[in-house]
Amino acid sequence: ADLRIALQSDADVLDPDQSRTFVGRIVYTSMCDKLVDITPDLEFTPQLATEWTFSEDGKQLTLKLREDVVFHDGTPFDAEAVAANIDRSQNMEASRRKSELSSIVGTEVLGSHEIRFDLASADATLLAQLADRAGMMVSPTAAAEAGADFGLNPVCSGPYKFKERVAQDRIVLEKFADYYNADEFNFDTVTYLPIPDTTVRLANLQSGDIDLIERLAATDLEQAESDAGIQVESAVSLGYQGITFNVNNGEKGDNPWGNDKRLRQAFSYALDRAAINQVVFNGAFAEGNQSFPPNSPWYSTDFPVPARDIEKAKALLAEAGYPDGIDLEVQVPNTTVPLQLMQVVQSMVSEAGIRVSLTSKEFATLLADQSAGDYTASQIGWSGRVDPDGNIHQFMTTDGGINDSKFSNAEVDTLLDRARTSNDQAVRKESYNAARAILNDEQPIVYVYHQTWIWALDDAIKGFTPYPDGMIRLAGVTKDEG
Amino acid sequence: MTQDLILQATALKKYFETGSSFTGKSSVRAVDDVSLDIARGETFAIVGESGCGKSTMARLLMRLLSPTDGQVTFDGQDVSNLKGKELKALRRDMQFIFQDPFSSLNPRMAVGSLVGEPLETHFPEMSKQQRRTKVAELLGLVGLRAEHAERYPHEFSGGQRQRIGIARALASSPKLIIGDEPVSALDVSVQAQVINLLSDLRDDLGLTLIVIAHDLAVIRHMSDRVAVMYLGKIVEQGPVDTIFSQPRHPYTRALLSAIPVAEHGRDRDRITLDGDMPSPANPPSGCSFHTRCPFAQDKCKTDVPALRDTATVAGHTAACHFFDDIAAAHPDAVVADSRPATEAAQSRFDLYQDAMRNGVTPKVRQQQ
Amino acid sequence: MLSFIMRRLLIAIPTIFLISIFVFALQKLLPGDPVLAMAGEERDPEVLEYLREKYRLNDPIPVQYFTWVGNALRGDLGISLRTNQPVLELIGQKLPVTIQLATMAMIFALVIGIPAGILSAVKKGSVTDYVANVVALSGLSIPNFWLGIMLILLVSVKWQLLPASGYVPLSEDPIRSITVMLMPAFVLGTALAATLMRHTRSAMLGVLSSDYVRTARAKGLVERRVILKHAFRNALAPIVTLTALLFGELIAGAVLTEQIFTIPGFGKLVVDAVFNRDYAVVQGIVLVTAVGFIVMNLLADVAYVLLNPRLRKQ
Amino acid sequence: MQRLKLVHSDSSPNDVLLEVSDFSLRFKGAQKDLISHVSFSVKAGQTVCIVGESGCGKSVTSLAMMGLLPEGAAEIHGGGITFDGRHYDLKDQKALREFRGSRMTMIFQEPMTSLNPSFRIGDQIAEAVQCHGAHTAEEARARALAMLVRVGIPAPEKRMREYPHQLSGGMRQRVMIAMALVNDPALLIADEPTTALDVTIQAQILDLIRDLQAETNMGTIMITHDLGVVAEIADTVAVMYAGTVVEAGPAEQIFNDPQHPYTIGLMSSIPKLTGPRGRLATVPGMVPTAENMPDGCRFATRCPFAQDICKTDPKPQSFGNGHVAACHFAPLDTHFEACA
Amino acid sequence: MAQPATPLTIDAQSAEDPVLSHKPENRVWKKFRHHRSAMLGGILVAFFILLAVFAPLLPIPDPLATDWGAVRKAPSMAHWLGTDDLGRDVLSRLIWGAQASLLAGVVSVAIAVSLGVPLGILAGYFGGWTDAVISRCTEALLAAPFLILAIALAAFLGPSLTNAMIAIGISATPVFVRLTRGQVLSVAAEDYVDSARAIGLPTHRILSRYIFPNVLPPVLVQATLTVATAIIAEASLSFLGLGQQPPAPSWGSMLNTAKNFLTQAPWMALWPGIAIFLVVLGFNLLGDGLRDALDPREQ
Ligand SMILES: Nc1ncnc2c1ncn2[C@@H]1O[C@H](COP(=O)(O)OP(=O)(O)OP(=O)(O)O)[C@@H](O)[C@H]1O
Ligand SMILES: Nc1ncnc2c1ncn2[C@@H]1O[C@H](COP(=O)(O)OP(=O)(O)OP(=O)(O)O)[C@@H](O)[C@H]1O
Ligand SMILES: [Mg+2]
Ligand SMILES: [Mg+2]
Ligand code: NI
Repeated sequence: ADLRIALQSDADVLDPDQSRTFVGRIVYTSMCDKLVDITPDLEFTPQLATEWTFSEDGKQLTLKLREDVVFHDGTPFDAEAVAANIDRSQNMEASRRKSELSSIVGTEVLGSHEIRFDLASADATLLAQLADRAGMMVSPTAAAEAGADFGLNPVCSGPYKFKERVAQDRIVLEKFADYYNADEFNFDTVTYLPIPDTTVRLANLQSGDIDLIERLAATDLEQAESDAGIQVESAVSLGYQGITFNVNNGEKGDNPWGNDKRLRQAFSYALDRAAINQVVFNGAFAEGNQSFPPNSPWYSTDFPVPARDIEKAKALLAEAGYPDGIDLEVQVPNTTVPLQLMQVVQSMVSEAGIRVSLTSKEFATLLADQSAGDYTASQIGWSGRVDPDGNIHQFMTTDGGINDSKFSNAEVDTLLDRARTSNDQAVRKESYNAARAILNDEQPIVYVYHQTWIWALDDAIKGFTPYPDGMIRLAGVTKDEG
Repeated sequence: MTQDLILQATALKKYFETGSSFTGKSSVRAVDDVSLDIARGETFAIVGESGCGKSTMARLLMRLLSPTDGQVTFDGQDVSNLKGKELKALRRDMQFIFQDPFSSLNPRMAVGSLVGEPLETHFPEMSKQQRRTKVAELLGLVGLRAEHAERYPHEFSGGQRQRIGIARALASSPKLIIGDEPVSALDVSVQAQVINLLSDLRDDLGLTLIVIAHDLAVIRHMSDRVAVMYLGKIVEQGPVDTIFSQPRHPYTRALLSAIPVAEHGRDRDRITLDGDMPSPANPPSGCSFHTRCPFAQDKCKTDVPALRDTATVAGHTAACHFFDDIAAAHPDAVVADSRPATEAAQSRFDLYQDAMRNGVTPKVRQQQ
Repeated sequence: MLSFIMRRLLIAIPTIFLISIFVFALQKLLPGDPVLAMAGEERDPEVLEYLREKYRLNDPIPVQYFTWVGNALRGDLGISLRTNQPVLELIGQKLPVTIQLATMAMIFALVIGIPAGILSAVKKGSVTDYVANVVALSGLSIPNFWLGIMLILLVSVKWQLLPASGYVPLSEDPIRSITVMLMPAFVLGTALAATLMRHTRSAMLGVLSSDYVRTARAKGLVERRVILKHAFRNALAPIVTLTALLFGELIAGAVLTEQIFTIPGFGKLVVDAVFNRDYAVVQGIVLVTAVGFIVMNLLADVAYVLLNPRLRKQ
Repeated sequence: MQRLKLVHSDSSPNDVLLEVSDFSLRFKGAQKDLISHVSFSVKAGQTVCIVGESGCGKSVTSLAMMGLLPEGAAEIHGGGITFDGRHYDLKDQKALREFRGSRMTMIFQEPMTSLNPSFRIGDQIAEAVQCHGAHTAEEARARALAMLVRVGIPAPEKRMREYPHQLSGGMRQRVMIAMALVNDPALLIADEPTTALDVTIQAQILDLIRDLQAETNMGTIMITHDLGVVAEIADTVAVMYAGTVVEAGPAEQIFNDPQHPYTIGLMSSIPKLTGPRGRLATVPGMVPTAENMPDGCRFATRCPFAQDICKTDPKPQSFGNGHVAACHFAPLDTHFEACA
Repeated sequence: MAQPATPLTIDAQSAEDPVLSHKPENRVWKKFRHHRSAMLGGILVAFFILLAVFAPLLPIPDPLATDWGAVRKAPSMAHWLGTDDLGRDVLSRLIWGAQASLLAGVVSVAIAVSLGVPLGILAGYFGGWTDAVISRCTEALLAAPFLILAIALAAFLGPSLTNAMIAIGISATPVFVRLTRGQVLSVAAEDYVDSARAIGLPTHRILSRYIFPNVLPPVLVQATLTVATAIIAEASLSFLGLGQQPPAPSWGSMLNTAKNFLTQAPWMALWPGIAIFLVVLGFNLLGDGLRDALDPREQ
């Protein structure tokens, strides 16, 4: 049987080392196994590695590998293959995984199915990276042969192997008979189709052309739930959406909003996050004020989602010298949800005297302007990572790669670095909480909400489990025929 | 000729390419080596078989077509490379009356603007009101009414459209008008009015006229000299009376003999031309008329006759190898004298003329 | 005629050059960094630099252009920055789809638009005329997405008559391929039909009052023949112009419709390519659409000459 | 109002081909009738010539007979036609289509615009044959070709493949003639068919029409300004002025015994082929437009004999053999005398 | 030949006609005024123009006022045409949006016509190199994706409604060029153009008085149709940062937003759709009227 899955957009290149899109990861989930996987509760669980142990100082990670695994091209999976993969991720020119694995300084094959990674320093994020694209194992023979063109015909070791791809039309995977756990996978083929329009995605599901769709629009929830032939599953995502202020990024960072944190605080107070969630997302998403969603173990309960406080916002504005209000230009990606969101925000903050003007830009322009510092405030978000570090370190540390607000605070830098290098959960948690205290005061990013992944499935599909990472895992998923 | 020449054409040729790339190219020799000298103030007529190239000739003279070969000079100037101001002056001084009155009038312009347009172009100093008056006057000249100025070409009859064309040509006060069948669609009374008008203009202002016409009576009335064309060439040329009384070329004879006369029950000695009419795409060798000429001889099939002087009067030329022999053999006039009208008719014509001149004298008291 | 066509095809070469320069320059002027768009959320500086090198984005713009031209002349249109697929292959995949969609839409448009236009011209001022005009104009004002989604909801979801999506190549399963394309072609066709209808009507009105139509009637021809043969043929010029242009536009892609019916045509490809600053893909598609427009315009020009014998002397 | 009827006294109603009775017409928006109460009839084998002032309504009348006036432009009242013994309402397009193009054909005045610019002339003529059934495409072309030969088009086979713009004015006119004659019509309406033709071809065309009349007993309505042509072929003549028939009768009587002042004026304007070439006589003044049409005799505004009584409709007076004239004073010589 | 010509003066019978003293009534205008559908179209267009102009004076809610409690509510007494996804009054947004949409529609068409028609006339009339250059440039413009053009313009001219209109206008120009050119080719072959040359009309007069009026009908049709396309295109441009920026309303962007709520809130798409339809209908009827009025053969 064929399982047809509608994705919101088309995946990019299908090479785990080169790819960068979210939908690409959805495809890999069925095609490329990783060293470790996660549970719906974000615990690590074995996939290609059956066991892993960190050395005392956290500078060595030893993995034991499954022995019954072959790649789709028949190449056996072993420690050498892992070593080759790490090498590829780190050294292939086109690799986008370099920074993710930067802590690994060497690999040591300990046995045919045992390998050790030597780290420069303790790296708490490493397992999370290995649970994602950096941990996906591709066939070393195929990779060597294809080089940078590997993505045209990817060869991994997952339950499904690549069959064909028509750009913007479909990606077809077919069942890999030699998969070690083949019995768990019940479809002969899996077809991923990009259907960008949410209404159309749902309509396709309703008409029976599609079995499963991802990212059902929150506003379509009611309709989907009322359809007897459709079931809905959801999970709060790991990411966030918010408004990034230009604090110190180039000339434009030198503006009242970048210079005076009170304005940014006022902005945050002026928001009614619950109302936003209600209006734009039918209440289906999660309100937020931190880089982690409130249901995350890393969420700092010291700073709960604030209630709206117009008076306080006004007071802060007045204190900052703007008793009559102040203008703010915000750039927004030109898609429906951000525009909707920002219009609501615009209307809300105007009550506090903040006059927002919106400039919608197509994403490439927005991104370029943002990284060049050519903006005052920008509505942007982050898709989220399993490890908390991924949601905060690169944004808030002085040298963070994606720190577009160019926020810089030595204490925050220290705290976040510490959290990154410690394998002690308690230490990490404490560091994040301490950083939050500062960031909550500074507000370089005003967090607004956390998306909820919503899947809608044909009633005949059974056994689907929602994951907070938004992936579609097909183990145990079946479809009633007839 | 030592006359004051206004227009001169030398060895004009116009070949049209016809046929598509599939059927192979061929060319129509619409005008084939024609030379003309038109004196200032004269009226020159061109007659000839339909399709012999008269309109093409006229368009060449007007520079509406560019000749394949040969040149046209107007007032001593070669018209082919005139530009800008000089071209505009040429367009003012030389006007054209189109053969097809309807297709040559812009369907989207009211007659007032159509006729006013040359005024606007050539006399920009005229005020709007002056122009309107002038347009009304011009329309009146050709027997149309001032209120016709607001109507559009499709609302007119064929003859009326033709008159619009005439008014339009007169508007810029040209020195030379080329009329391609300018009065063919007019009834005889209006035709008479236009002919009178043109001859007045000629007498008063020295207007030069080139007319193409099929109605030979009209030609006789209007023109000083006539050229007879056949298959792209001039075959005979001369003063109008001479041509009518002493035609030399056999084609001219045939033409004159075919004129219908407006007299009831009159028989005519029509010279009928037999044989297939040749096509200008494929003109016969030698004398192009030989295929239909009742007097043709072997020589005619091979040698092209040149225009040469006849013995009648100066300036009468014909292109036939044997015109002297033919004239000698057929001395009688081709155009028959008019018969007098019947008595009843004539008395009424006289009465009408008289009434026009002197008003009427009722014979008896009118009864109610 | 043949030489005319040959000459035009020769001019097409510099034209395509011109267009490629134009589009190339335009793309380079666009704000937004292609590398940034491609690097993914992480924006690893090393990756950025690598990509810049790889796609020669650090070269001066003229050098970039000539590199591209050089490769293009050798039949290499580059690879998609986004999917690493060769552009030529992408085009090869999309072109048949696009042409099929365009053709079907055009057929719909012609079949609906022209008869409606003729009818409303012939019956000018009648109820038929009004109804035809109102329908045509609503066809034009109804956004494609609305019509498309409504059709899907009705025809596919409610009545389950036609599949909502799922393009199948013509070569694989012609019947299914055409069935799947019916709705999108119809949606695209309606707007075009409206345009054609209005133009047909106007042109026919101009011709119907002409003398030669009167002559045709005088011959005793049945009215249908008078209208279809004598009048229509002379009214064709603007219709031909538009058909050619509209077909060209269809080849350039119909984003919304393709998106709604998930048809893998040029429209979606080019939009994604532009948004991702996938230069090679944009250039490649522009090249194809340019050829499309040139050919269509050439056909239109040939048609003018065929339709109007008076133009043949040139 | 005047009802001028033009029928030969010896005519039996049976061989009357076309009868127009009391036909009036006005253009939309006009106050007065442009064509007023026109009646005439044509017999099989007979030629009726209509002459008259340019713009007096000859073409409009003949177009109306064929039902070819632009739709909605004019309103027709009164009358109708009887053709082939059947009465037709001129507003009934469908009925008129029965005989149009086959039994009754027309040569239009404007040969350039009346030919379809985008079809070869051979096809245009052949189509006229073919659309009336009974002929294959081959036969139709053969007939078309034969007709082109008969109208004297040189190299007819080649010309068949040409487009109207490639022909000279006279050739286009002959194409129109061929198109009208190719179906052996019972009635031919020819609107100035020979204006663009030289006299030799004109003679040939007139012969052709005469031949066809002899062969098929075709009736002909000929509109022309060339009174020479009228003299040559007309059986009867109708003189029109400003939308009315002012005089009608056998050709001989019209030429030799003209009664209406307009006819007389017209005849005196004819340029002569021989004799002195003086200034031409004219009918001075202009035709009134439909809006300013006088009551009574429409010629009164230009008539040198006009009197008060002319403000009333003149009764048609008969002069034998169907010769009638609508003038209060006909015959003129009984009412007026020349000045001494 | 250099001597000045004097106007011909021959007294004619009719110079003193009364017709001369009264100014001829403009027939086109008269016909236009009496044209049923033109008047209907005029009323429609005028209605929307008045709406656009007087929007600030009308007793309607603030088009920007959001109401979190009344999100996507169906038409009711409180909100005649319902509310949108942010609880704004659709009627009010429709009225306030008229201005941007009408401007986008009319001005961009005006730009396209005033660029395209002259170019088309030049290309068609002069042929040769002029034609080659203009036609090739047209092809270049046609082949360049609208999106790129628009983004580039947005970046260089800056975001404003005017620039959106320029972008739409430019991208709509090629159609007018092609359409005009095609028409000119056949018109220029007409006899009356020769007659104009014979009269000595300067080329620009021939172009403006002989060619232009005779190529107008298809241009009129296309222009009135393009109004619809332009109104809708404005929305896609506002998404690119050109044109009307949210939350300011325009019909196109209202439609665009409505796209996501077609099933839950169909009225959000319905009203702007109807408004666009009516405006386009209005313009088309006007165009028909103008066409008929300009065609002397039309009764
Ligand atoms: N569409 C129209 N609208 C108004 N008046 C018209 C229209 N068509 C023709 N006329 C007028 O009707 C009158 C009769 O025209 P018609 O063509 O019948 O004249 P005609 O007798 O054939 O003249 P001619 O010998 O010049 O061809 C003319 O005065 C003309 O101006
Ligand atoms: N555009 C053209 N293309 C091809 N042949 C043409 C063209 N124009 C005229 N001809 C041909 O040139 C010849 C002369 O045509 P022209 O119009 O000059 O004749 P004409 O003497 O004016 O005849 P008429 O008295 O019938 O008007 C004809 O054989 C005609 O077919
Ligand atoms: Mg001619
Ligand atoms: Mg007439
Ligand atoms: Ni009466």
